[in-house]
Amino acid sequence: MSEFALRRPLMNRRYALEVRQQMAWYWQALIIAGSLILGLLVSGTILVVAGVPAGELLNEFVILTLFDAQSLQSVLFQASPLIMVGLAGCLAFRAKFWNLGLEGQMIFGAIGATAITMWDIGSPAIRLPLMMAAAMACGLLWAIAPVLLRLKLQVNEIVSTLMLNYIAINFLLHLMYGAWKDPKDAFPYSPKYESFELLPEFGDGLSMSIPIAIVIALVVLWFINISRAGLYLRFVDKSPQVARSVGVPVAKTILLAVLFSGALAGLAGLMVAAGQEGRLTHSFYVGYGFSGILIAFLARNNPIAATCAALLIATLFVAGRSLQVFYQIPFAMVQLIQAVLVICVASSDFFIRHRIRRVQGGE
Amino acid sequence: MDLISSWLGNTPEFAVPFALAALGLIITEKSGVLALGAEGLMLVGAVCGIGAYLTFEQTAVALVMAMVAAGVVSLLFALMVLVMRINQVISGLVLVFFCQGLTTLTGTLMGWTNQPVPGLEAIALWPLSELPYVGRFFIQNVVVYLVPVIFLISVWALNRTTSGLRMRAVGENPQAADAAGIPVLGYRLAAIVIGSALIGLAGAFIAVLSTKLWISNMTAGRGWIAVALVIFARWSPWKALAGAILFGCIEALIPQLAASGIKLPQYFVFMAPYAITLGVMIWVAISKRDSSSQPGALGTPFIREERT
Amino acid sequence: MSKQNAIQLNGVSKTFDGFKALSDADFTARWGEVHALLGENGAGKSSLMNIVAGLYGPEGGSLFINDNPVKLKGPKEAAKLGIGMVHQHFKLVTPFTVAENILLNLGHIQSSGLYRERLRRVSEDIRAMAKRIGFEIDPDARIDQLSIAEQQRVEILKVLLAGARILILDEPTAVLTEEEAERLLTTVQGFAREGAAVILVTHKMNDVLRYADQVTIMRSGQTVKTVKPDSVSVDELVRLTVGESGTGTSDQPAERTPGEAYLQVKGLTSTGSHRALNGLDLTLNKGEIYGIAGVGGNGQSELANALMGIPEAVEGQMELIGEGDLSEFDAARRRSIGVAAIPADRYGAALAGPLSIADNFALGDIHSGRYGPFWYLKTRAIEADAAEAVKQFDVQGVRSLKQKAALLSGGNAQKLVISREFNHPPKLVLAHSPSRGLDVKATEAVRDRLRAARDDGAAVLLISEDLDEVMAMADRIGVMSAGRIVAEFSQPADRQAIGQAMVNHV
Amino acid sequence: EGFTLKGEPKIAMLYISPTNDGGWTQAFEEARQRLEKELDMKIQYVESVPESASAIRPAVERFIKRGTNIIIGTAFGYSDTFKSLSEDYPDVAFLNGSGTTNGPNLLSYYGRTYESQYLCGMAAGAASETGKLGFVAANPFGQVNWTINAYAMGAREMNPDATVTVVYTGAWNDPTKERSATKALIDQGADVIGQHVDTPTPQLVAQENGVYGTGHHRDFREFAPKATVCSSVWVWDRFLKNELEKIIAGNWVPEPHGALLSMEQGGTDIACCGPNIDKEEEAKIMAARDKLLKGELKVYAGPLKDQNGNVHAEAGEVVSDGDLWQMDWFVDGVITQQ
Ligand SMILES: Nc1ncnc2c1ncn2[C@@H]1O[C@H](COP(=O)(O)OP(=O)(O)OP(=O)(O)O)[C@@H](O)[C@H]1O
Ligand SMILES: Nc1ncnc2c1ncn2[C@@H]1O[C@H](COP(=O)(O)OP(=O)(O)OP(=O)(O)O)[C@@H](O)[C@H]1O
Ligand SMILES: [Mg+2]
Ligand SMILES: [Mg+2]
Repeated sequence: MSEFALRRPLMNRRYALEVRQQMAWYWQALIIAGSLILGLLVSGTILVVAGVPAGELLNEFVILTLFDAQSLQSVLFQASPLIMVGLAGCLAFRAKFWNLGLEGQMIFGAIGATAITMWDIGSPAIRLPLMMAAAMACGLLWAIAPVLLRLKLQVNEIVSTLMLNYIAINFLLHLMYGAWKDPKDAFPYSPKYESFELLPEFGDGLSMSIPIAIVIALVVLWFINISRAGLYLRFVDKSPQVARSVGVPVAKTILLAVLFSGALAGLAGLMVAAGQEGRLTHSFYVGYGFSGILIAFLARNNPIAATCAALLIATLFVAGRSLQVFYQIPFAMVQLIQAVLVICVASSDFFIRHRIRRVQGGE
Repeated sequence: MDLISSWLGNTPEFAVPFALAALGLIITEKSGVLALGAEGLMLVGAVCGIGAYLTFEQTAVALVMAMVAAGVVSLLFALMVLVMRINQVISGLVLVFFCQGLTTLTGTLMGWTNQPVPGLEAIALWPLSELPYVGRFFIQNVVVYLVPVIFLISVWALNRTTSGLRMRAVGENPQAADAAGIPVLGYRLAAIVIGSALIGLAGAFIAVLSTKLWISNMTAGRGWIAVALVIFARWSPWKALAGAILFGCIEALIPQLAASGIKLPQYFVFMAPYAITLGVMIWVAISKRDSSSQPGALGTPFIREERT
Repeated sequence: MSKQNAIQLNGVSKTFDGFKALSDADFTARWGEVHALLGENGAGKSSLMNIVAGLYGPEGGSLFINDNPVKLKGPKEAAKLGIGMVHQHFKLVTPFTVAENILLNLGHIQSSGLYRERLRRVSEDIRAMAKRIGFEIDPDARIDQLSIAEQQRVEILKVLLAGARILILDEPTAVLTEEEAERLLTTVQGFAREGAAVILVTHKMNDVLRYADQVTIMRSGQTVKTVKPDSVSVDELVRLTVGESGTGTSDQPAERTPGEAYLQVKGLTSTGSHRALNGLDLTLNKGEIYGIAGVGGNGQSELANALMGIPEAVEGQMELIGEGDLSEFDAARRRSIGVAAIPADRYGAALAGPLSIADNFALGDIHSGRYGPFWYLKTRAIEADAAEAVKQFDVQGVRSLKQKAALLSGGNAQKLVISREFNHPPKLVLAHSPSRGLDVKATEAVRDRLRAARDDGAAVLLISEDLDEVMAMADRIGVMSAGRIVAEFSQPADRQAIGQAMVNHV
Repeated sequence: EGFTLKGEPKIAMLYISPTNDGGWTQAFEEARQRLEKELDMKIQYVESVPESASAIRPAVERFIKRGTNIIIGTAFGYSDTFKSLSEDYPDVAFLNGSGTTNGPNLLSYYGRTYESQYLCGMAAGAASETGKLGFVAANPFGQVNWTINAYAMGAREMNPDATVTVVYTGAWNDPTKERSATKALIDQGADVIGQHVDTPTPQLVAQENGVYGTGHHRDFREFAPKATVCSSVWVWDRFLKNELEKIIAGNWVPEPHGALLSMEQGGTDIACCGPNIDKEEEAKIMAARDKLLKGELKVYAGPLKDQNGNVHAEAGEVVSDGDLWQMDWFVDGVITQQ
């Protein structure tokens, strides 16, 4: 045995990992903040390795992005649909439902809104509210099948929602290259929205979608923190088995949260179509689905934190464009950085929930 | 008749990536680790396969390096789920996301995008290859012929060796396995790496042998279909192989139908593989196959001193 | 020398998440003896033995095997040293066969040959060993097809075939009938006579008195004393374990006239392949406590689940007279009718450990609208009620109502459940092992609550594997065996007869 | 009256794909490199900018912020954003390849690809033994359909019985689907494969299977020398050099309806001819090219009927540009799912 120990001196000590039940909130906050900073440092290192001068990082990411009116506007412009998908993610994940179908629901939301414009439903004054309602309804409809399949037949929602994304994408292309192409030039996008079908701007070019996003964030906050559904969701999330035996309407709660999630994703679709593109295009949804999931995860499914995380990701997007423009760094870098941030923040959970203790063992 | 013959002839090329990826997932999941990262690991295998070919000009080297690369990247996943004990669903999703970014970046920075490679010669299995209708099924590259062998070896290793028994025990009841002195995390690590290497091979097959070049995100959802396949196959490798062939048939049929000039709403045809995946999942759920074939501890992390 | 020390533990301590499970415990067991380890729930018996088996790493103290100091890296090393433990909760891989489970456990023994060959050899060894110790087992049977007793035999074969010379059995008789227990203990006594060391963790004084050569008593993480069983009286043993003079059997309930029937169960049968419940009939009257006694694993949990609304595949009738069929009511509806449930598995069916005490408490009265309409949860009202209830039911260790329920100790968690369930006076109380894992004081508090409910006219169903508890509490006693009530007794009942009924029908 | 730059010209290009995509974007990249030499100035670029406002705007604004005053886009999906940018930045000149929007400082341009594809069709008809041609196309809309029809008409010029079977892949840049589409066409007996997708995959597959093909965007003999009999190639530098010089000179007046460039104006050309085309056939193709360059030959000149007998141009008439963009009909000889 001693011979063994000589060969592997590091194994002399034995460590035990144990689950920790509680940790003071300030320690938790410190650990999460620390991990976020670590994530940013790792990302910075990757960028420097990829060729961004270290001295320029701060400049590109912080000064030019956040302290420049125009860039800030870009960030906000980019942020509102991200907030929406982030909130949609929070809602579904609170109900332990892995809604990976945010993109599909976005697509259907935008299709619903565009249908209102294509068929000229309602007078100009109520057009936009109608479009919003249609977007939410269609996003919600696209979420019904997976949630019912999961509740009634235990069909894995990760796979079903993803498959529905691909179906939605092809349906969108079917419309874009078929009935809904722009009759003006037959290009694969819907006819331009009328001015009253666009999300209005206010102030200095700020889109209406920002205040809408903030209001919705507050509604979600109400839903999961103030309403009774919030209490139910906590049970469904933490101990589904107990929830069922103590009288929480588990199925209804999940259904409600997921449909709400789908509706918000639909609304995100409208925000891109009516707030950014001014029409339905064939690739408007790209990248939002994963970002929504990551935002929800970074935010620990908290709507206010999700709003902040969405702003962070939007900053990353805008700064990423700049890197692409001036350093020829592929935009995929942004995706990589997002993943790194999430890994770091997720790892912080480990230190919050566990303790490593030295115990006896070995020689 | 031409249609049937060329349809069957093209099926293996589509079926093999599904089969290999599903097998890799089954191996990982048998150890109790929920693996969702197939889409990402396939991309890693694909980009490394092409990169290695462009560097060494040896297909075999390319395939092996792709497996190694996927295995190495899977260490990150292992770190997340085994050491950090991060939720396995999130870890899988993040892995996909990470790999998409990483492979696009590598492919672009290294200039591997859109560089054609020659692939492998097809070998005819005479006299099977002379059969009417199905003959072309037996004119395939050597990796296609290796797939049944890989399956046989894997099934044998899982069910007919002590290591396989231990690995399955770890996936069913890690507490029991631990008490029996089996290194739970070690077996899980091995299962992750071996499974991921197979998934990497699936990706390399797509890039090096089938499409014969790399572009970013070229797996286009096939990794997720493999995840679904594992669920319908109820963690049985042979059923997964059958499912892979079924999906290969569907994918191979789509261009054949298009080329035959049959009028079909095109984008609905493109939906078909996904819609059928969904349909089969529902069918499996309705027909209520025994759910006990799922590894008992799938998705639950293990700590020795934790009370369960 | 045959009476050399097999195991010696000195000053062992172990902490779990800040909670000291073992502090400075000493323990010595010698070759050739059956050494009993006695102690209350939570005293640290299993923890101590898990340290010997290499599963837990101690923070301090030393371990000697055969008088040599050792430090265990893991269970494999313990097995190499000849230590084998049959755990309180079996460590078997259920979808595997007996032979596969045993093969798994032989990792430390060098072996060659093909897998099939090894499996065949193991099967032969199993048959041979089983015969030697006097029972039969099919090596190719799947674990999930075996009864609890058979599973335990597999566990014992597992450690024996792994070459264990130091045998640790953690509460082996808890799940066995008296007959089975007797056979098992005679067998292990035989091992000791052949020179092995056997450590027997148990709660049963009888086992200790009849089979043990030495007994060590543990209390709150420490070993209190080691004595020869024949040198002390039962009362003395009880006093040592509990720390005060044994409460013994409390006053037997007086004969009382039951009220009208309230719950009528007819032909309750499990629908699964394993007939845990098999045509169970039962009538429960208002104003009485009906106790269900029986050896564990005879369908008690299934019955409790079915009545409490915890998912369970059963068919049959569970009529709540005047209200309708219980099985058609979801948990929320049951609660509004006045059904209170105290499940055995507190954190599996009653309390969400990760959620706050207030959240857990709120569920009790959420549907009545007392805590606000759907769109607004009156957090203040919940907290006020919870604070009141915590005080009234004497739930200890509550630092804040926002604290996680998981942080409560077992007894206090149980009190929290009861405070919620009894928030409104219940009409029907379903209690499954309500005092399991509780200390004497908490147990008394819980029992008082149940009696008070009975006195207020509620129908109380008490399912418990602890015959003493049933005897002390119940007005009528039904004995459950093989999924049905096989005998019914009215107080004052003959304990002997009940015991007979419990084992005779297995 | 026209548009005049303030300050020194500084040019940047926005690509939709990576520069090494082998097709559309690489053609622009090659043009950019030639332009740098010819104009003797640096031209910046950024690749992989997707067709969404939230990606295009920050990229363009970053350029403008650092002094760029001529922005060249390369995707129809940039059209709307370029339009609004051109309004927000009236001092910056915008050009957008295959775009649809125009303005006082914004010009969309595209090539009459049907001219070069007509010639490729001729080459394909000449190279084919069976008269069965296959065509791998991205998505069914005007720009794509007009090349298909021209291809078929060109092929029938050389072989009146030729047919063109079309498979749409539903994507511009999906080699996996392009490969299976090409294989399926070859399986069905096609022996020359035309294409209107962005990667050289169809040519690679043609070469692997010992059949012929015609390329698009660039000279695909680089990838498949044994198979490629002809390629329709972009000659963007010819047009862009002209246009940039005009912008730099000042008083630039963009065409109000955009520039749809004929071969003569420097949109596309062909790289011809590869194997299996004899001297006589080559001469015939080159003669047609000459006529196109001189404007003597119009591909979409009447009389022109579609498969269902609907007349799209009477004799002596030419299909209008507006109708070209809308083209959703096919001439005889085209076999398609649509
Ligand atoms: N793995 C663990 N994690 C956290 N706490 C533990 C763990 N194991 C034991 N404990 C705690 O240590 C104490 C001693 O537990 P142990 O299981 O050793 O008691 P015991 O004497 O075997 O009781 P019982 O008679 O109920 O089996 C208990 O308070 C228990 O809560
Ligand atoms: N993870 C923990 N973190 C902090 N305190 C804890 C933790 N677990 C237990 N405690 C505290 O330690 C004390 C003892 O806990 P334990 O569960 O062992 O109680 P117990 O002795 O078994 O009591 P009971 O008889 O009521 O079950 C309790 O007061 C409890 O609040
Ligand atoms: Mg114990
Ligand atoms: Mg306790």
